[in-house]
Amino acid sequence: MNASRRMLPVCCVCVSLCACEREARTFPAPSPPPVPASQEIAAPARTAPPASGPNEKNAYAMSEGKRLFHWYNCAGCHAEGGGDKGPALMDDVWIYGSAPENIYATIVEGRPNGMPAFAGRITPEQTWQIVAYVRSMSGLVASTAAPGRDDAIAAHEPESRSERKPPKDAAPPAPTP
Amino acid sequence: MSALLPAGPQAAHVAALWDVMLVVTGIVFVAIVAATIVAVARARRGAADAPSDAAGATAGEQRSHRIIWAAVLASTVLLAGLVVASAVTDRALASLPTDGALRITLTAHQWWWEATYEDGGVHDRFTTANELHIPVGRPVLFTLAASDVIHSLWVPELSGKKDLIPGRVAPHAWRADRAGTYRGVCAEFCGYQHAHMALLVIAEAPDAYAAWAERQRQPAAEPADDAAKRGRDVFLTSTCAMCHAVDGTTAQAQRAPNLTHVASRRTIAAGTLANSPANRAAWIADPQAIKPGANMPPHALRPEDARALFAYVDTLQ
Amino acid sequence: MNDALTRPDGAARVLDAKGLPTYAFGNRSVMWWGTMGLMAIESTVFALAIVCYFYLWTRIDRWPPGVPPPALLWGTLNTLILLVSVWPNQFTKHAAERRDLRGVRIGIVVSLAFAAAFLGVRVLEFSALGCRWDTNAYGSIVWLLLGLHTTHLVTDAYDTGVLAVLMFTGPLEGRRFVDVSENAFYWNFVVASWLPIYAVLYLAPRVL
Amino acid sequence: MSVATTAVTPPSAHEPERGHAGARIVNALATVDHKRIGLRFIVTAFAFALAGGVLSGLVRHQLAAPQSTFLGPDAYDQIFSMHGTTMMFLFAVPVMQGMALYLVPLMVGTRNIAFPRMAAYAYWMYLAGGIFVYAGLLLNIGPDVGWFSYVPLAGPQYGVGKRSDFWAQLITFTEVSSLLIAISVITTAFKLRAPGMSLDRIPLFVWAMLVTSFMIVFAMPAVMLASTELLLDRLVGTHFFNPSEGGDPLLWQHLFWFFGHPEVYLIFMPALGMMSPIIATFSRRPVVGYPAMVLSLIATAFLSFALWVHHMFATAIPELGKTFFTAASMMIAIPSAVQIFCWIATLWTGRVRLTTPLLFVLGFFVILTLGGMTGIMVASVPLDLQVHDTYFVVAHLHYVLIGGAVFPLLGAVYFWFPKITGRLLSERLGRWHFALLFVGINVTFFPMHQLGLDGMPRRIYTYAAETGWGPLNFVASVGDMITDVAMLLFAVNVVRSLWRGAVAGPNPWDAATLEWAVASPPPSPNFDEPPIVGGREPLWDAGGIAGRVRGLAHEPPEALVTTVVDALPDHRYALPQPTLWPLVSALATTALFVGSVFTPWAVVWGAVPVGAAMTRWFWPRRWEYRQRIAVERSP
Repeated sequence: MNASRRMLPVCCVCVSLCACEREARTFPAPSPPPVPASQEIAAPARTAPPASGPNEKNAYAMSEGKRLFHWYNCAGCHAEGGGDKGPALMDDVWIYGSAPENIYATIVEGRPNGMPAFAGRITPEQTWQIVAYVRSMSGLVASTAAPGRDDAIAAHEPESRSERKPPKDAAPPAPTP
Repeated sequence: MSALLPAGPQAAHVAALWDVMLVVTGIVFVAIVAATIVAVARARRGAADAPSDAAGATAGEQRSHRIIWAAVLASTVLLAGLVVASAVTDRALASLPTDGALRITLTAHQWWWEATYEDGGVHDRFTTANELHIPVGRPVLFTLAASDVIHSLWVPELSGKKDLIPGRVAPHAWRADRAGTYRGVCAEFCGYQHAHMALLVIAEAPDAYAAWAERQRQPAAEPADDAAKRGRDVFLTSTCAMCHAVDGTTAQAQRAPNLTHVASRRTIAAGTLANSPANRAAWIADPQAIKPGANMPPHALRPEDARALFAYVDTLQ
Repeated sequence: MNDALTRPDGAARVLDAKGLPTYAFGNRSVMWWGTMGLMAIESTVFALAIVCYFYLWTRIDRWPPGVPPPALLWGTLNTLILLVSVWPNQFTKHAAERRDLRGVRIGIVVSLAFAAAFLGVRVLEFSALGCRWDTNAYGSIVWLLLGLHTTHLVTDAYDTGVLAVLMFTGPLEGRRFVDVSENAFYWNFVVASWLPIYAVLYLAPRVL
Repeated sequence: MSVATTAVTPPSAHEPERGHAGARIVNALATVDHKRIGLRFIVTAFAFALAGGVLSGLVRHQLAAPQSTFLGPDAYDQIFSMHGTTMMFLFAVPVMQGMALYLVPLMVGTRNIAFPRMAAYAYWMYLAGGIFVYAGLLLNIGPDVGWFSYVPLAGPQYGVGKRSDFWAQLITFTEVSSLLIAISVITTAFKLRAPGMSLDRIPLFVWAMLVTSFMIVFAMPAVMLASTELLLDRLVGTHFFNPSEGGDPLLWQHLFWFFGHPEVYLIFMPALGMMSPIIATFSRRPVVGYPAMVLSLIATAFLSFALWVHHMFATAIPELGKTFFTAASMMIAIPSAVQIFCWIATLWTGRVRLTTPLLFVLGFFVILTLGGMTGIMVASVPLDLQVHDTYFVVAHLHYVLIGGAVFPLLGAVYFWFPKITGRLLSERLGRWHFALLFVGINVTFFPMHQLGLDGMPRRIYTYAAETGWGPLNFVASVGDMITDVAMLLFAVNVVRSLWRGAVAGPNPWDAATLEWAVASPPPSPNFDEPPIVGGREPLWDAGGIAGRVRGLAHEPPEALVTTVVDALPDHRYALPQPTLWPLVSALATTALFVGSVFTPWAVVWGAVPVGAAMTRWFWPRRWEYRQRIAVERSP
């Protein structure tokens, strides 16, 4: 009996922990300017990617990430994740790695063959939110926190329903001359 | 801001109906409360153990029944009258003449209003946000749509509210007969900043409206001094251009309010702050402090870039 | 009528309940009213779901949108099975009211067989709907209607199964026969409630 | 679950004996006595009302002054949504059903509710639902889109996280509970009445609860269907409310309000049922126009299903349709008017004794009538377009709900407290409670009419100073504090009277209905020898109690089943015995509901333990079977 008496508070704490993480609404505070003064304006900011944001389990962050994915027209090249000019994001093939830091670097610094650098154009918090959403497209995040369907034409199953696709890191294609 | 100080025919009809309703229901309320008080006051005080005359005098019973029937009949007649009054007001509201109306497509977003004026030809169209100038005496015909959740347009002095529902387009018409600034609100709970989603309607003389509209149609003026020029470059190369549009520049994103003439508006952030350089700077620096949950992130600019940006925004008259 | 209970001389009357039976069939029994309550609730749910179906129909000009109407084969076959299943069901009901245990046992086993049949066909029905629940609003309401009725088929089959086991093994008393009779009454409701759903799902898109 | 399998030796039908603590707990968990379950409903509902009151205190504190930073938007949204959800689903309906569970069997002269085990299951489901949603609130998963949770804000795209799922699942919990109680009350009122209690001798409280139960049976399914569709939209990607794929956000509003308006009437109806016995008792005469009262209840019930679109006047619905609903919304005032006139006539021609229950009834006459007047105003389409979703409507709904339901309920608590506990509540504290509450309610909610007309929309977490809404909001917040003091007085009165209240005999008020014919608190099988009823006021009429029914066994406890119209004796019905299985089934169902919020497969796998528990609940036990077979007589 005492085993279950100890178990009860433990599982209450872990339930509340994961619930708190999933449900927290953190509205971004102004962050200090990352770029030293001497740099001229438009140069892409060489920023060391901070540790992965807590977004993997946070529903609000991924929901914002999904909104920004459409607001910043990522769908223009990646479609709804199925891929178009840009590579597919909901499959298991990752050209530059599937870890949050890799995706963060891809967004901030851009990639050859057309991926623009969004440094300075998307704030770090928003970038982490987009990273979390991109990972949720292939089921790499907690499904209870992943976003549901959109009030839009259903392009694919909601992210919360997509099963986990273990990422295969393929070699990056040779840059075209 | 009161539904009882109408500045247009629509609100006036309803204010008239309100007076009728207030009088009729007031009389009925006083009558019922008075009847209750008198009934309790005059009824013979029953001692605790007084035996109950269950049978009750039949004569008195008949009289009670007749009085009750009379009262019910009176209530029914009054209610029928109120239904007629309501229907008459409804008809009056529906018969607002809308020929020569000013057409505006109003789209509600999470937590601001986008207005596209379709007054005249296609090239006369212009888009503004959170502030409507309308000519006095000329009807305004809205086409209401919502881009995300359900909102509700309500300017008490001008007209009753109308919901903006995603997936539907609803017509709505009113007319301002008195010049003035009328504050409207979103009346349907729509998320974190439902409280700060106001709308300013400025009814002014037709020529003043025409001048304003003409100014709105012009693209943004070329910034004069170099601080403003540098500010424009900052605007175009940082987070601002990802969502905002300024006509006459390459920034054409439609996700956030059109800023071509933002400095000329009376308020910013959907009626939350009075429009002044200081308020604009405070809002741009940290919008989440003023409207927590709004979709505008705080900027990550260096202080001198920020100052240049503020200087540029000041030129967007 | 109720004055018959008060004696003319007004003296306090004593009613000896010892002589009264301890169970009864049909709407005399309390169980009937409980079952009727559940049926009222479920028929309201079915009716409202059908109203949703037609409400969504008004929102779209071409119905069903982008998918063919459900294939007629399995739905119609299942309707026949359900209708025929009323026969063993009624047989069980009358046997129960006669408290004929052997008749009840035979009837209830045959009813279970029918239950297995229509549950099996129902699985095929789902596959022949021609759309998924998340294809569009039409797919959602079709799956909801069929799912709701299927839940009732499953619970009804399960109840009949439990009663069958009880009839063969459990302690038997009068009120158990009342339970069998009420279960048959509920079974008829499940069949009856399928008819409008069948008409809405299978016939309406073709006919209206 | 080792505890459950040990065969529970049945406590004697009378007071559970004072065994050691463990046995008493098991008896408490296994009880099927309608009085204990009813009392649990009432006490739990008042506990949730306290929680809802605390939440309303936070709301009023936040709105007391402009630009207050006491609460952010996220916290405020959860608090006002939980206030509404708690008061509507966790307080109003359950407390009325608790009163019905307690009083209806006593008033119709039978020994227990028709399906007592189902009532026990319903209580556990209600309790589990309340704990589930309040655990959510504490874990930051409280519903945050209002008590009617409009889509698409509550939809999968804008309703972030699991908050709207918790709200929708709470609906499933509370609706299952109230539907089952409704069926029990209907069956009791129709089939278990004392012999001689024909339809025209049923007490008005029982009529009110009967009509309320029918409204529940036909209204609640609408919200269950709506919340199921919302859960499916959010979890498995269906498109009921997705405008881009053929769905429609207005479908939610139609479904919800088709339930929503009958919901507020089925909260108001039991209060009408409580008013009649109080007025009759303290006017020393029966209520005038019994048939008119009963027909008004039935008319209100039918009309309440034809009004729901008056919540949607501001949406894009054809104008002609709205005018029909204006007419229907105004016509429903007539049956209520009939009842109010009959009550006033009763007071007029009776000998009035001003006790606390009657004071609360008089409070009803003032506050409900004012709420009814504003109700007639918002029934009119053009006027509603000006005041819909503003604080004018907040004032109207609080006047009608507090004046129409809470005042009669508090009057009923003062009236039946002696019957339930055997001790009278203090009259002095009662009068202070009434006076402070009457003032507090009016000071809190009357200014809101003006705020609404001044343009203050509903559900705003703050407002600017220049809107001019500050002073009246401050007055409302002060009124809320007065209300808190009043309810504190009520709590003191209840707690103090449990020990030091004057001992009340079987009939302290010399009332007329059968529950006053038994001791206070009533023994477990209510009536050793159920009465034969000879008149509409059994304890007042000369031949009121025309005889006794003997021969109903105690082991197993039996009730007399009578015919529906004339209550002629029909057969004996062995009442179900105490058992833990309803509790076990409720736990299994709770696991299924909570699991289905996180994964749809929980519905499939959760059904197995639920099916097993309910089969075990149904399966007859040897000692019960032996008892019943001994006394069995076939028809």
